[in-house]
Formats: sequence, C-alpha cells, structure tokens
Amino acid sequence: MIAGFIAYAGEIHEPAHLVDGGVLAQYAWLIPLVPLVLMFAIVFFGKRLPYKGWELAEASMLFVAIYGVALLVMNANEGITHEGSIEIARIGSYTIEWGWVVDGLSIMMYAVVGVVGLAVFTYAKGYMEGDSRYTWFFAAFTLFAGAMLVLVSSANMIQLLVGWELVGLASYLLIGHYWEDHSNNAAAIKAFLTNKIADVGLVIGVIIVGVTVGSFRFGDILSAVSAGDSALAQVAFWAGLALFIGAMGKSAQFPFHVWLPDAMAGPTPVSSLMHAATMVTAGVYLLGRMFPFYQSDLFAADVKTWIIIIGSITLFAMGLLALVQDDLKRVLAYSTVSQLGYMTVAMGAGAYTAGLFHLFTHAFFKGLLFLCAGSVIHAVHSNNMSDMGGLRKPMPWTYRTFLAGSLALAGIFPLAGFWSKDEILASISYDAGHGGGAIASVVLWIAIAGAFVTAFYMARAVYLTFFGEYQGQAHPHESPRVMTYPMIGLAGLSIVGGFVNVPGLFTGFTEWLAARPLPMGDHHAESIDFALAATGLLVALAGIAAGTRVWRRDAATQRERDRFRVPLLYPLLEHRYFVDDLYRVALTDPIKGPVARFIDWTNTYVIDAVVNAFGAVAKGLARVVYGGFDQRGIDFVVNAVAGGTNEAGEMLRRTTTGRVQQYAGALFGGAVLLVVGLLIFT
Amino acid sequence: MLVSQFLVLAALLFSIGVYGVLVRRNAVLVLLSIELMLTAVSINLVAFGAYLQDTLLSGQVFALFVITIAAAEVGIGLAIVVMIFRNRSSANLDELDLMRW
Amino acid sequence: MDWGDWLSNSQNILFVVIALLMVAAAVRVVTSPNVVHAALMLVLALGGSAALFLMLGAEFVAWALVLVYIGAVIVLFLFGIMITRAPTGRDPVRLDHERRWPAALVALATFATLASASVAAFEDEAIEGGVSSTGDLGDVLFSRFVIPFEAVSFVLLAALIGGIVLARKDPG
Amino acid sequence: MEMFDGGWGLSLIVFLPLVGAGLVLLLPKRQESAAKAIALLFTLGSLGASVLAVVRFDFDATEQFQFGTDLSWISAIGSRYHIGIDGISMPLLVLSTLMTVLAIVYSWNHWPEPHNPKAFLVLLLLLATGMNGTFVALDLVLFFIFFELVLLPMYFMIGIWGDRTKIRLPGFRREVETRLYASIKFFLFTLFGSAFMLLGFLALYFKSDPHTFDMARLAEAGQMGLFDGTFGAWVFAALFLGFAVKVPMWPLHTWLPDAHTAAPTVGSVLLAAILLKLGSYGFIRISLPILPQQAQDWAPVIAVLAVIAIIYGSLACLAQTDLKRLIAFSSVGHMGFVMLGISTLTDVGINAAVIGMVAHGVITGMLFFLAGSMQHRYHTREIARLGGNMKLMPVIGGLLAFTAMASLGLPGLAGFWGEFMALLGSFNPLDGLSLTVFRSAMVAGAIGTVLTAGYMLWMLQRVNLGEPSDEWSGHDLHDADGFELAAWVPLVVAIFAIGVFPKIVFGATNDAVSELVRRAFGG
Repeated sequence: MIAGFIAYAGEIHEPAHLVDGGVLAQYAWLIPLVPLVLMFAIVFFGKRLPYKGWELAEASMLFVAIYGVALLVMNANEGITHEGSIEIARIGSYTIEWGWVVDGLSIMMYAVVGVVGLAVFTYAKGYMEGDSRYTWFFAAFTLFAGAMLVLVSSANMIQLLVGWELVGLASYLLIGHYWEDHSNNAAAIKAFLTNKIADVGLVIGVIIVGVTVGSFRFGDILSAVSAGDSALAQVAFWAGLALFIGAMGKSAQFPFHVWLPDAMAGPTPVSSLMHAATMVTAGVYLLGRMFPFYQSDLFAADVKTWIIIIGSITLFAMGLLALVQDDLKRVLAYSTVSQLGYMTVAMGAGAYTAGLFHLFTHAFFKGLLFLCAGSVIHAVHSNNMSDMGGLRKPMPWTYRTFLAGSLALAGIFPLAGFWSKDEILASISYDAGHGGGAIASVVLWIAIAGAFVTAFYMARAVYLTFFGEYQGQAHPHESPRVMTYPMIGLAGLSIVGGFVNVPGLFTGFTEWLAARPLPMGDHHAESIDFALAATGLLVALAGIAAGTRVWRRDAATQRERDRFRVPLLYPLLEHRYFVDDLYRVALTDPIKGPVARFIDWTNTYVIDAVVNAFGAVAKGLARVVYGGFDQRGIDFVVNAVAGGTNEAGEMLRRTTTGRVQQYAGALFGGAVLLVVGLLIFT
Repeated sequence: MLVSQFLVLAALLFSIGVYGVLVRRNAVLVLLSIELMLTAVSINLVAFGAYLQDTLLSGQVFALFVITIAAAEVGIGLAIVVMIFRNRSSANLDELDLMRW
Repeated sequence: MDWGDWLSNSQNILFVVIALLMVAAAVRVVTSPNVVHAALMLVLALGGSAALFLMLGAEFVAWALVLVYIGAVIVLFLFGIMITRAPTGRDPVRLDHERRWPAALVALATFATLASASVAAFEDEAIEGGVSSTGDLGDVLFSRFVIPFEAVSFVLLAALIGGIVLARKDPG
Repeated sequence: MEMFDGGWGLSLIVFLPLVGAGLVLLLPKRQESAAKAIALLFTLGSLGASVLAVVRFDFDATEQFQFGTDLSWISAIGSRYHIGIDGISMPLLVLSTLMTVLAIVYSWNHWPEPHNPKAFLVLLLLLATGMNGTFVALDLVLFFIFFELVLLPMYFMIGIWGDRTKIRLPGFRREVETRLYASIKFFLFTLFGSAFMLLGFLALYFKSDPHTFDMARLAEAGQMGLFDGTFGAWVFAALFLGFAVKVPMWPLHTWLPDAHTAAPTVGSVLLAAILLKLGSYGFIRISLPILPQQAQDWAPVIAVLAVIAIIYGSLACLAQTDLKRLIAFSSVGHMGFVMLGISTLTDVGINAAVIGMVAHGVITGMLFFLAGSMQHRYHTREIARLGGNMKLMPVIGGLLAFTAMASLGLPGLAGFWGEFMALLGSFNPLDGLSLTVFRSAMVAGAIGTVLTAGYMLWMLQRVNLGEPSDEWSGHDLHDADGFELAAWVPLVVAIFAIGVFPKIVFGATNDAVSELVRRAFGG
C-alpha cells in the first residue's frame, strides 16, 4: 500500500518484493486445464446431466474466478511471479513446452476472465434456455474461456499461438451457433479468416523472435531484450511489426476490424464474453506481455509509432460508425472496437498500466452492456433499436444497469471508465512530451474527440432504447433473475472498478501489474493530470448533453431526428467506409471466384502443357510454344499415346477378317515374296 | 521328255488351283480347286521319281499317299461344308468369319 | 536346246495335247459358273494327269488316280453339291468374289516363281523312259514304306469317323 | 524376443499380410466372412508386431537402425536383404500397419461395387506388404521392389472398384469411365517416375566402389563426396522425378486428384495416408543422405515448388465442386508443407516433415473415410447438392468438422506441428541456402494456411451447415455405424494425441533426424 504512494511520483516501477507464490501458483496450470477438461465432459456427458451441461461450464468458471481472485489478493499483498513448464517435445535445439506463468499481468487476466465469465455463464443459462443445441453451446463457450486462459497463462509463444487459434476456433463455433442460417456461417467464417490472416503476422513474428533468441519462452525472450541481444535487435522491427499485425487481428484494429461487428451473429452472451474478457483483449494482452520489447529503443520502439497511429484511427473512425447503427449490438460492437483503439493507443504511447487498466475496466462495463442488450433483445425479440423505445418502465433493472454501464463507458466521474480513460489521456500527453512528438499530440486530440463521440453514441443508445415510445410488437418484460443478477453484479464492478487505481490515492492496480519477473523497461507510471481529467470529463458530459438534445428532448419526434442524415458523412458511415466492400471486391470474391477457377483451369490445361514438353515429342513442344495456355496438356499427350495405340490396333485388326481365302492369298503372296527376296539377296 | 515340261505344267495347274481357292465363294468349289493343286503336286512327284530313276520308287509312293490324303481331306472337307450348310443355309466362305476375334 | 527337236518327238506331241487339255479343263474348273460343270471339268483334268502318269511309267499310280478320284472323289463332290444345293445357274457373281485381280496376280506370281525356279534348276535334264511294275511298287510299299502306309491308313480311318461325326444329323 | 529383435520382427510385420493374402486366395470365393477374418487377423498381427517393436524400440538410440538384419539375397548384384527401422521410419511403419487394419475394419460391410471381397482383400494385403516393406528396406533394390509392389494392387483397386461415372477428356474421342482413366494415369505417372528412379539407383550402384546397393554404405560414400559433380546432379534429378511424382510435387501432381476421386474409399484412404508418404520418405531416406551436395543445390528449387503446391493446391480447392476432389487437392497443399520442411535441410524442417507426414496420414485418411461414408449415403459427392449434413448425420458431420479443423492446421490438433515447424525451419534453413528464397517461402506458406482455412471452412459451410436441401430432408440417412466408428475412433484419438503431445512423434524422430542432418550436412 505504501509502495503505491511512492510509485505515484516514480518513473520506473518496481514492486517492493516478489515471491514465488507457493502452492497456488504451482498449480496454476489447472486454470486453463479445468475448463478444457470440463469442455470434453460437457460434450460427452452433458446431455445426461440435470442442467444439460451448464453446471459443468458454470463450475469451471467458478473455479477460475475463485482461483483468479485468490491469486489477485495474494498478488496485491506480495507481487507473485511464478513460471512452470512441461516439455512436450524437442525438435533440434528447440523445446516445445506447455507452460504457465503467474505474474501480475496473467493474474489480472485470470481474474477478469473468471469474474466476467462467471457472470456471463450464469446469465447464459437464462438467455439460452430452450436452445436446440444448449449443451453444445456451453461446451463451445467453455472452450472459448479455456482457450483464452491457455493464451494468457502461456509461458511461451508457441502455447500463446495455440491458445490464440483455439480462441479463434471457439469464436467460429459460437458466432456460427445458429448455423442453419448461412449468413451466420458467413459471419463466423469472416471472423475466423480475418483472424487467420492476422495470425500470419503472429506466426511470422513468433518464428522470427523464437528462432533469433533460440527459445520461445517469454522469459528468455525478455531476458534477451533486457540484455540488449544484438541479433534480436537486428530483426526487432519486423518481428515487432509482425506480432502487432497478429494483435491487430484479435483486437479488431483497423483494417482488421471488419469481423467484430459481424460477429454479432452469435448469441448475445458470446458477444458479451468476446468483447469483455476473451478474444479481443488478446491483442492488447500480447502487447502487454511483450511490452519491454516494444518499449526499448534498441528493439521495436519504431513500431510504436505505427501502433499509436493504427490505434487512433480505430478509436475515432469506429466510434463514428457506432453512431449510425440501428442494431443495438452493433452499436456496442463498434464501441468495443473504438475502446480497443484506446487501449492500443495507450500501448503505443508506452503506457503499460493505462492500457491494461482500460482493458480491466472495459471488461466489466462492456460485458455488462452486452448482457443488458441481450436482456432487451430477449424481451423484444429484435436486435434493432427501431423496434425498441420506452423500455425504462417494463425493464427497470436492465435500464439501471445499462445506464451505469453507459456512464462508465462514457467516462463519467467516478465510474470505472473515467479513471482508465483519464490515465490513457494522461499517458498520451506524457508521451507527447517525451519523444512521442507531433504524432502523439495529434493523437491526444483524437482521443479527446473520441471521448465526445463515445458519450454521444451511448446517449443515443440509451435514449432510443429506454426512452420515447415503444415501437415493437412483442410485450417486453423484465428478464428472469438468473439474468438480472449477473448484470447487477457487473454493474457494481463497473461503478467501483476504477477505484483500484486512483492516482495519488491508491495505485494497487499498478502494483499488481508490475509484478513481472523481469524489469519492464523504461515506462512511465500513471500520474494524474487534473487539467486533462477535467477536459475528458467535460467532453464526455458535452457528448451526453448533445445526445440528450438530439434524442431526448421530445419523445414523439425522437425517431425522426434519428433519421436525420448528415450529407456526405452519412453514406460513408453507412457503408462502413467501404472497407468491407473493398475486401469483398478486391480480395475474397476474386480469390473464391476467378483466381480459384483459373488455378483449377490451369491444373487441367496448363500444367499438362508443361509436362507435355517433357513427355511428348515435337508435337507437344510446338503446342507449348504456340499456345502455352491452350487446351492441350499432358492429359492430351497421355491420351494421344493411348489413342494412337488404339488406332493402330483398329487398323491392324481389320486384317484379321476371319476369311480363310484372304489368309490363303496372303500366304501365297508372302511365299512368293520370300522366294523373290531370297533370290535378290543371295 | 524334259523334266521341266512336267514341272511347268504342274506349276501352271497349281497356280490355277491357287486362283480358284482365292476367288471362289462356294466352299465346294474351293475344295475342287484344292484337288487341282494336289494333282499338280502328284505330277511333280511322279516326274521327279522318273527323272531320278529311284529304285525305291519313292516318287510314286508319295503320289499314292497324296491321293489317299486328298481323299481323306475331301471326305472331311465335305462333311464340314455339309454341317455348316445345315447350320447356316449357305456354303459361302465370305459369310464365314468365325475366326475373327 | 532345239525347240524343233523337242516338238518333233511324238511323246512330246502327246504331252502338249494332254497338257493343253488339262489346262483348259483346269481353267474351266476355277471359272465355270456352274458347279456341276466345274466338277466334271475336274474329272477331265484328273484324267489328263492319269495319262501323264502313264507316260512316265507309273501305271499303278495312274489307275489308282482314276479309281480313287474319278470313281470316288468326284462322286462324293457331286453328292456334296447336291446336298448343299450349290447354285448351278449361270450367275457368276454369286460363285466368285468380286475382286478377281488380286487373286489372279497372286496366282500368276506363284506360277512365275515356280516355273522359273523349275526351269532354272533343271534346264534341259531329260527323263529316261521306263515302266515300273506294280509288283515293285507293292514290294517297296510293304517293306520300306510300311510304317507311313499304316499311318496313312489310320488317317483314312480317322477321316472316315470324322466325316461321319461331322456330317450326321444331330444325334438328339 | 532375440529372434524378434534380430530381423524376424520386421519381417513378420512386412510379410504377415502377404501370408494372409495367400490364405485368402486359397479360400473359396463364397466364404467372405472367413476371408475377412483372415485378413483382419493377419493385419492385426502385423500391427501387433509393430506395436511390440515400438515397445521394444530403444528410444535412446533412435538414430540407429534397430531390429535389423542383413542377409545375403541376390549375391550376383550384391543386393542384400537388409532391413531395419530408425526413428524416422518407425512412426511411418506404425501408421502404415494401423491404417491397413482400419481399412479392413471399415470395409467390413462397406464393399464397393462390384463386391468381391476376396479379391479386394488380397489386393489390400498385398498393398500392406508393399507399404510396410518400403519403410523397412535399407537396400535400394529391396526398396525399389516394395515401392513398385504398391503400384499394382492400387491400380487394380482403382480400376475395378473405382468410380464408374463416364467423363469426356480432351484428346479422347469417346467417353471413358473415370476409374479406367484414373487408374491408368496413376499407373503410368508412377511408373514413369520410378523408371528414372531405378536408373538413378543403378547409376549409384555402378559408381560406388565396391558396387553396392546398401543405403548406409552409399550414404557414407556420398558424404565422402564420391557422387559430387555432374554425375550426382543427374542421379539426384532421376531420384527426384521418382519421388516427386509419388509425393506428388507440383507440377507432377495431376494424377492425384483423378486417382483419389476415382478410387474406392479404402483405396483413397491408403493412397492419401501411406502411398504419398513413400515419396517424401524416399527423399529423407535416400536422396538427402546419399547426395547431400546435390540436395543443397536443389533445395531452393524444391522449396519453391513446395510453396507453389501449397498456394496452388489451396486455390484449386476453392474451385472444386466434388468433395473427394477437394480433399485430394488439399493433399497437394499439405504435402507441399512436408516438402518445404524437407527442403530446408535442417533438423527442424525434416522433423516437421515427418510429423507432417504422420499427421497428414491420419487426418486426410480420416477425411477420405468420411467422404466415402457420405458418398455411400448420399450417392453423390457434389458439394452443391449436399448441405445440412450436421442435421442429418450429427456424428459424421461432427467428425467431419473436427477433421477439417485438424486439416487446416488448428493448434492442439495433429496438423499444426507439421505446418508451423516447416515454416519455422524455412526461416532458418541450412547455412548456405538462400535466405531470400526460404524466407519468402515462409511468408507464402503462412499465407497458404489462410487459404487452407478458407476452403476448409467454405467446404464445411456448404456440406455440413445450413438446412438440408429438399432432396434429403425426407430421407432417413443412418448415421455412422459400429464398424465405421471402430475405424475412426483410433484416428480421432491419434489426431488429438499428436496435437496435444507431439513428443509421440518427435520423441522418435528428433535424434534420428539430427544425426542424419549432422552426417549429411555437417550441421
């Protein structure tokens, strides 16, 4: 506690003392393992259980939550660092291991995944009631959480990769949960493939770093970083860029953001978990894990410029998109992308704590918002806000919790979002003054503008959903308690979550995160900048006020005002900056269509032409020269050889007429010829 | 008497027989032509026998054998022709191509 | 050799006559549109050859030829012609193939080959006259050639049985 | 046990199926169940012996040939009955014996037309002998004989039990049956390659002093530099042709889609699971150790061809309308990763190749099993006509999804290690190889994994998901039966086990590969 006050002033932040963590840390490998094992149990035995497998899923999350919080408490007392590994293969000089790391960063993630997961799993019991694949849903859901835990617990990059892709798989399964409808499958495939493309970056980054260092352990890699390994320094820029591309995919940064809004095709609990604790946080987590690598000027510091630029584009452009969505879940989805932009900017600005703090608080209020959205959708049987309105009265608890989440997201004092967003602004400002230069200054303004946009679209969502006249057909009603209790729980965390890191008063969170086995490099700790905090708050209030002015003022004409279209800007936003269209027209359609068909066509017709040159004589050669792409190929040559033999046989068999007399004629003629030949040649 | 004159005559008969074998459609006529060829052979044999003054008379003996074989051949040949005719109502060779695969 | 001398020899005159007769008969055998005529012409040709055998002193062979061929074989042929209802009308197309020229060519080539070979080999070699007795032939046949003789008799027997088997109606 | 270790064990593995084939041949055609029982018994014996070999295998000396024997055989040309297994061939041998047993179990009552289990089993057993023999042979002549022995049964399997659809081909006037075309194409292609391979073997024999066909002695000679220069280049090219056709490497792959599509289910399975491995195994066992210098010269070429195969195969998959043909083209891509691993000439890359071979064997084998079972039920392979399979047959659909995930290289399942390690190897190839080529290959290969994921998911979407079309909705399609599950469960377990604990394979291969690389390339 005392260390917290000291840290407030300090630049480099070292925990007072680190301990191994004892039994609790040694058995931390159970954290990812229990959900994975229970996942199999649900698949094989779930249907026979009284709650159809839900109890196993809930048990796994309960376990993770308790374990995570226990570690968190321990870590708060004394910083824990523990690392364990089991070798699962040796290849040449490389060792592949299953490892688990217990340090401030991973403990924070365990706790977040566990707590948010527990809330969402509980909620899902009510939400998914009556689903035809109820058991399967919980199996995949458990896999989702388990895979994320594999990812965050990994002590080496290969395991990280395993978890990374398993998260992608689980998201594919869950987004496409209602697979009877092909548009859902398309969304699932889009999510998987977009991530897979970004994973190319991750794979290459992992390979570059791992091969250069000679080990895939984070410990060894970061040791090499702190030792200033020159071989690693040479490839650091490309490795850093490649890893960041991987992070961009999972954390939905522009231009890989396209999958996330489409991922709303999945059931709402999935969106909630995906946007809060698992999946999208993976990219930020990776940047946090590799933080010293990006922080050091010797290594990938140059990439930070790119990180901050990409992050700022994402945070502002995607925030604007949230303004024009009618689908409530999509509003929240774009909001997530925008908030992830904040986190990325923070990482790019070298603010380790600030970025992860926002991840921490965002997990609570975004998880909450999605649960509320699910509750509303559950009640009105529509995703669209044009079917909602006036739900404040029939759904009081949903309204209250949604409001709490919205205010937290908008960054209103003293809710969770205020503290974390303020820290991000402060750290960008710090970066602008410490080497970030002009870019950081511009980004600071973008971030402040982003805060306005955030507040503005959340106000819109609140007013369109809960105020005005009800527009839908169904009869809305409050959700059952199994759904509202988790919402209330998360609402509580959204309200108080920020107090774990109040600069100048209580910097426990900074302490927790700083428990890393190796020095974190030169990064500045959080500091409070009262002017910036006030600016952020004022901007957010202005956003709310503007939103109120537009959507609240008159319930009767609320809808007309929402239909107001800003010229030029609106079409751009409506088509999501045409990015999706660009991908479709320039990338997926050509590959699926003409390119694939061309390749298939060449297989039948061109390759054969090449082999032709080897196999056949002058004829084939001439054809390759004449019309290399012509419809002649090895098939033709092979067939022609067979056909030629066939033809010759056809001709010869005509001589076999079965007519004795022709044979006799040939006999005598032949005899004569023989004699003549004999005479001539002797 | 020269040897050649008999041989040339026999060659002529033989060739006529060949022509007949090749050109006739009716099986019986083909058999007739074969008889012609066999006769030519017999003439040759006897002529050689006379020319060589062979004490063993092998020329004549072989001519006799040829006659005997010819008789056997005609018997079997006609039997086949009769049978084929019975099965197919025709003794035309060009309608027979059972040896074709 | 002198063609005049050769032609003035009486035996040779006889030979020429017989030969012309035989050739004419043989040609009719292979060209006659009437099957029965063809068979009868064969009789003529065979008769000619029997005469030649006599000229060469092969009495027994000559008479055997007459008996076996003209007596038995031709009768057999005539039966065959009747049984198979071979056409006896004057319709040459049905009896002959349409492509005569290749056959004629082959036949001519055969003749040319055989004849030229014979002439080239024997040139002017003459045949001494002389008659061999049937008794001598019998002696040889039953001493030196007895095994082939017996073999031929088996062939005949086999042909006999074969003919019966083939030509008899379905045994039912 | 002494006898087992001294060569009898391996001979048992190789020749038990042959004995079984003889016995089945003696049975009357009508006694089908007896024929099946005998076939199963003998292949199980072979599998049992190979498992025993694994148990008795000395994992501390995987680089040495174990259970070997070296007997005089054809003394006139100095060819010897030299057999043995090391860590590289052992996993492949086990895979081969296992797949044979599963093939027989699967076909227990899934006989393709025109039925006749007796002949089919005889061919299958013959095939098993050829496959097992190739993996244990340490003499070039012996290797060649087993290598070719495989050809004939497969030819007949495709030609007799294959697909009878008629197709029209460029160059042919008449329509031909797919099975006839495919079987002849398969046969001629492979024979074309192996003719060159034989020439290469003979050239090595005559160049070596004293003349020998022994792989180990040839490898020693090769590493001393006996085959350097133009001679070696020609020999490598000849061997390359022989093995590359079998792998198959782009652009010699065109026989593969036809053969896989036309073959009966079991034929496709064995073709994909084992036969393709004969080629890549030949590269590792023969080409690299005997001709190390030429291997280094050719490595960039192989790498480039492998990468082309990866991209090309994946793109071609996207255009397929036939389920089996799609899986067949996916083999082209996956074997591309195997060849990319081999071309790096490093221990990492070759290890990746071996695990890639094993993984491809179980995964693609499984995919072909599933495709066969689906064809058995739907009587069509046309992707456009399928759909909603998950609804109609949840078990088969679920397994298809699982296997497709494994095939696209999902971490945690078998396919991942081969792909990832091959890319890892190509980042850091053997010293002296062009870094530009290999690192570009790495990037292209990584992009290939995206395409692989693309077509696999696309296939799943169209086959498995969505609502069943009207064509099938009324039908009562029975889900997987006992025999099918019995054949599939071991594969699923293997896919999972290798994925989670790759030491199962790497434990055997690692030292053997390191030693091979050290001897051949001094690395």
